[in-house]
Amino acid sequence: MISKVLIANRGEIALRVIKTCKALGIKTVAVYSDEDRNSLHVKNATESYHIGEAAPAKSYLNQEKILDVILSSGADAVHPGYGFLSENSEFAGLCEKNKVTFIGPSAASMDLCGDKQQCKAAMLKAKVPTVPGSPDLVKDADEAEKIANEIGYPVMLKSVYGGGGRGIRIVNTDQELQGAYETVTGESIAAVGKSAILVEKFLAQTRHIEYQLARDKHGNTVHIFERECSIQRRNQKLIEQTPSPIVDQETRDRIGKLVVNAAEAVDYTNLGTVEFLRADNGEFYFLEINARLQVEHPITEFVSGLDLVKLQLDIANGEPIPFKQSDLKMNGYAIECRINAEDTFLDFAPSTGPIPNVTIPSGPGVRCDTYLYPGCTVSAFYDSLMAKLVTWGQTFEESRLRMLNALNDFYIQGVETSIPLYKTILETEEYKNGELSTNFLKRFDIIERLKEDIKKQRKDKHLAAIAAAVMHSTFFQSRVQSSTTKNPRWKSRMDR
Amino acid sequence: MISKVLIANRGEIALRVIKTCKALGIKTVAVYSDEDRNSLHVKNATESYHIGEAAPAKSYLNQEKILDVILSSGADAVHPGYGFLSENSEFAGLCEKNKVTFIGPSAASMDLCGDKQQCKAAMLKAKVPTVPGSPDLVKDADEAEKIANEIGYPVMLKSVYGGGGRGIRIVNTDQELQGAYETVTGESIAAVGKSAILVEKFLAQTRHIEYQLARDKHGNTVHIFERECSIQRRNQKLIEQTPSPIVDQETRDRIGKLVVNAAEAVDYTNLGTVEFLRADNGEFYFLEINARLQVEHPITEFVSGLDLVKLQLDIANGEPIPFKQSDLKMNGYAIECRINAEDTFLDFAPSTGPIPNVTIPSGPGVRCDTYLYPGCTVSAFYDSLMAKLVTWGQTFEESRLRMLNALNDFYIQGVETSIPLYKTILETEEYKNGELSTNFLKRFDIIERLKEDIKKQRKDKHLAAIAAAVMHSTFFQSRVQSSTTKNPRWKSRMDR
Amino acid sequence: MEFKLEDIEETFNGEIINKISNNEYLIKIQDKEHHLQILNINSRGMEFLLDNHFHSVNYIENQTAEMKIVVDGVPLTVNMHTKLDEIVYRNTGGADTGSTQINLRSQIPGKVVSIEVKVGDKVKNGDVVCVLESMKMQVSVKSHKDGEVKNLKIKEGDSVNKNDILAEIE
Amino acid sequence: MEFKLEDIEETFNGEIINKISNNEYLIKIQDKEHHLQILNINSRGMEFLLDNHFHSVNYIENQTAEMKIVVDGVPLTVNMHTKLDEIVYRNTGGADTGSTQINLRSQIPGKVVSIEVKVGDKVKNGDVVCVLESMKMQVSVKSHKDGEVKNLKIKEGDSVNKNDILAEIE
Repeated sequence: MISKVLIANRGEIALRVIKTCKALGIKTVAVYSDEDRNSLHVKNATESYHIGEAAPAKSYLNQEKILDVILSSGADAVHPGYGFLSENSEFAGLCEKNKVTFIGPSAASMDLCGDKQQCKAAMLKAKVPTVPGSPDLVKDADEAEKIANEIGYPVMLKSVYGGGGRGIRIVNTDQELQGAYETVTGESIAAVGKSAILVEKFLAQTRHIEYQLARDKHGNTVHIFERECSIQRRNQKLIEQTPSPIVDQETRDRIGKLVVNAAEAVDYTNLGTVEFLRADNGEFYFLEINARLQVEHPITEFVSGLDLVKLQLDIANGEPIPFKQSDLKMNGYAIECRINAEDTFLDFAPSTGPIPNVTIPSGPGVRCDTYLYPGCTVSAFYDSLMAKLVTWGQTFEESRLRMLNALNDFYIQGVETSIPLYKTILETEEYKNGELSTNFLKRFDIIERLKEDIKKQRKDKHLAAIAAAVMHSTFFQSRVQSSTTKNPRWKSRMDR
Repeated sequence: MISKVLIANRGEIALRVIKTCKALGIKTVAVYSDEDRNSLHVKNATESYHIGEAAPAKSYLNQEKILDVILSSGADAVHPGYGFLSENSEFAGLCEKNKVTFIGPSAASMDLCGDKQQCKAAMLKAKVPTVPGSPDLVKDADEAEKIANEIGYPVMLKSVYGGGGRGIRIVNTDQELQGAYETVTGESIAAVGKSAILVEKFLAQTRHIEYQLARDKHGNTVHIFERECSIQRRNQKLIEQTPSPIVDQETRDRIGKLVVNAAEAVDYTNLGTVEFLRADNGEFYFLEINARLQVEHPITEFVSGLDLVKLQLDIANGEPIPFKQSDLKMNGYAIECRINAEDTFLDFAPSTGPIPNVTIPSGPGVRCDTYLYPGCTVSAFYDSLMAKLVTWGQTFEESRLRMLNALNDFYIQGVETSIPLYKTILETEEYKNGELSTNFLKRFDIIERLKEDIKKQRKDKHLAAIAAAVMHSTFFQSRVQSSTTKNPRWKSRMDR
Repeated sequence: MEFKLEDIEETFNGEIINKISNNEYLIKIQDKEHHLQILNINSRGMEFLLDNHFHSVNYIENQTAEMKIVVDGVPLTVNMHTKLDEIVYRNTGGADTGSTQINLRSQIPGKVVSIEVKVGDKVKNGDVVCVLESMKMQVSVKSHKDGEVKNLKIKEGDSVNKNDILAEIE
Repeated sequence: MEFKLEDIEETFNGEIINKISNNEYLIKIQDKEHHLQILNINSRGMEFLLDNHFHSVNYIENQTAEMKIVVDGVPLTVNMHTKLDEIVYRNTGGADTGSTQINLRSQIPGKVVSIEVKVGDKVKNGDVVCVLESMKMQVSVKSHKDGEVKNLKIKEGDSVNKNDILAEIE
């Protein structure tokens, strides 16, 4: 039985894990960098250990140092959270070697999930559809053409050494293929001196839909419904919701069975997420398995009633999952907005610094997981996620309205946030109608619409602004007058 | 359709009502007294109007002033919250007369609920059991003895002019009755110059169990399960939970039917609560109908998934209740602790003043309805309820552990609170086992056990206290030394 | 006093017209009266009810002519002294009859946004010669006399200092 | 330095024995070493890790001998200078040999908690004569010489001032 968990993480997820452990009477060990000296996870854990400098490589990614703390604190388990070492199989192996329970899959299973080609092969074997394409590198343009004809145009030619849009071409016909093949080869050789090309079906407008997965050490596997995470920027999720507006019960069950197959194919244990791309034609294609607790797990907690961190601990303890697939019933609708410290208008550049004041929203159906408190600091060393605002409703509309309300109540002083962006998105007809896709922001001109919204807000506030200026300039004049002002009470009120 | 609601209340319930109205796009009008100038409900409402001095009679109970604001703001409905004017049928009538929707029952129904004798008569007619006793005043000791023999000893002799324990005697035998009758009569005459005596069955160890009731203007009636509110001090609820540990589904349905009968018997509309005493022998006796939204409504929201304020608005709009009794399924367990500003050891005397700092708990399954914010003030003019801490769990144990955890995370600087008391209660075996009764505190020596817990806490903190004293005295010495201290860095750190 | 807001063309007239009680004022903005109730005030900001609507204002930066504020979380810039046009006009000698001065000088530093006349144009006292941007406001520089534009010393985009000659008008 | 806590009989010895780094100290309490890491400090309070356990302390009231603090939300009183017994003993002339002084005087103001001797008892230098409560601490007043208790000037519950005579010992 796990009795003391070291949390190899920081921020909101460290606090999230501490909450469940505390409620279960399990001791917690926090680790912290120089930068996190005044962070809440340090205060809320049973014990806290300093592990190094601010840079992640010198602290939260420092496996040896964290192992030292595991051993000196007597922790018998490690929760990796997400990010940092959470999908590092070397670290999972290190824990295994030191007889410390790593709360997650085995190192071997994690390795398999992390190797895209191997994982894809395992999925094909388990009859989990992946994006159609060449099973391996193609040797020349002719082979590429042959495969393109098998899977149907449009296709993508991708150099495995490419990235950031370079070494990728979308091809619509046989005629275009030869030239595109040469271009991609050339770009790749120019960039890295070599080329190796894959052919893959091009999917124009996709949705990101993922399934929560749980598998115990006895081989019992369940899925805990889907989450739709299509609203993204630069491949990073912004808004997640469950259920997905385009997943009906038949689809949920059908894809859910694939999820169970996928988990078995890689001998997965504990909680994980199977990500799919859903094409416009309704097909689901396996993307990858995230071998950790996901940022967006609270929406699944809301509709399932489960405490997923507790489930992780139970599975890590070797207990069988205490329910069957058929016991799980989806209850209501949940939405999560990731409240990031970033400037939407500067291409989502991080915005960091001290937070003199913050008001955290609350109310029926509202949950906010955050590390913020008045007087804290948003550090430039770590990711921009400050808070996860999650709302639940009996209907989608109720969850949406509660989210809008909570976004309005959320006040964070000191940094730019993604809150205004989310208010704009949640008010669009497209969002209300569930017209989601991974290119949602671009497709519906969201940034432009946000600018309009802000302009409109400014206009709405003009009377209040003038009134404030009138009062302030009166005050300002009285300040520059002599000290024997006509209205001493007013002055003292202003100065206090 | 209601489009603008005046909230004739303050504190957490005003904020609670504003939240639902905002989410539904309904405008809100707040009213505030001098004392509440800086209260959150003033800031969060669409419009806010000053209505007078701090004393309730001069503000929140001032019907004319509130009506003025209703008319000048153009509000088309009034939400009375709880307390203040919420069960004042005169005010409800005033609203009706001015064609403003009063969100609650009709003045006539409220009148009937408020008149104990009439209401009891209506219940007896509707076959809702009330505490056995004389249907009316008894004329002499002989009649009292006759009734006592009918309903069986022990009985209570109660002067209707009594109160606070005076003018009440418990009688166990015919022999005791004559003398007790004279004593009660004497006490009453001595106190108020007259006497009028009722006989009622004495119930030794009772539970307070109440049902949430909803009835629309079309006569559809449902109950939304029970709440057990047995843990009280001086007849004021402290901790509420749902489901009750002693109510099984058969009982829930059976008493639920009585609740529907009770609602029909007084032609109730909107949300209300039917309170019962449950005797040790398992019998339920009708106590009264609370004709308003109850403080403890959030626990019902948690297990039903309903937004009860929304349901109030829908019913007030004349809409039929959008579900049937059979649609309602209880989901999980919820507990509420009323976080009061009071000193447990001074017989729960109010503790008021500024709150320089507050940390509000959050997390999965945690909801906190509160008017607190850092820098606010707990006023001596209004009731001591600062916050309602509510937790939900799939099991009772999960909700209890989450509550303990949240109580530990709740930090309120500046006043005494009931938080330590609740921690002690929630840890007792008696509470865990559901051995609840309205005399819980006395029956299980809770105050003494709280004292022991506090003593133990003090002991647990001794090392930290000594360490703090060591550091502080070092600092203190360096302060009284000359300004050219040996360790200027240390000094400046301490002084900043 | 006059005020101008970013994004909004209109100029707003605003003043306190009555102090009702300690925290209560009647103010006038563009001929309409508004009731202002102060809930909380200090040098960094103010919380108030304007016609019973709550607003929270923080003063971020404050110069005599320009004030950066955040109203209910929305950042805004308010410009005061929007009569600059007038001030500039007067200071150049405008509205005086019979100026014999040839040089039209700038009374403020700023950037030339547009030039409204060409060399050889006939202008009258008060005609706009050019527009300068200064303190985030556009200020029209008007001719100080009737005459003909003999020379233009500026082009669009130029920065000018106070007292620089903009044009010669004879 | 010595410390005493409300509710706890023991007296605690505490001192800083090493400054490891800017915010890190090694302290000794009752012969056991503890690691103290300061996270945050100012004149009103301190947040620190003691052997890696977080504590938050607020200083509420502070006199030289008594300190009211709140540790993790729990209010406590710490008394310093718990060597008062010793101080009192010394000041009465105790531990000196051959005192000829008859009067045993109180060196501190306080309340008489208990009297340990009766008139006629034989006492030795250092025997406890009575116990006073002062500054929330119990202080034993010890005989300053060998002798017989001739007279007792106090009874339980009395308040005594500094220099009041408690007993005559001859």
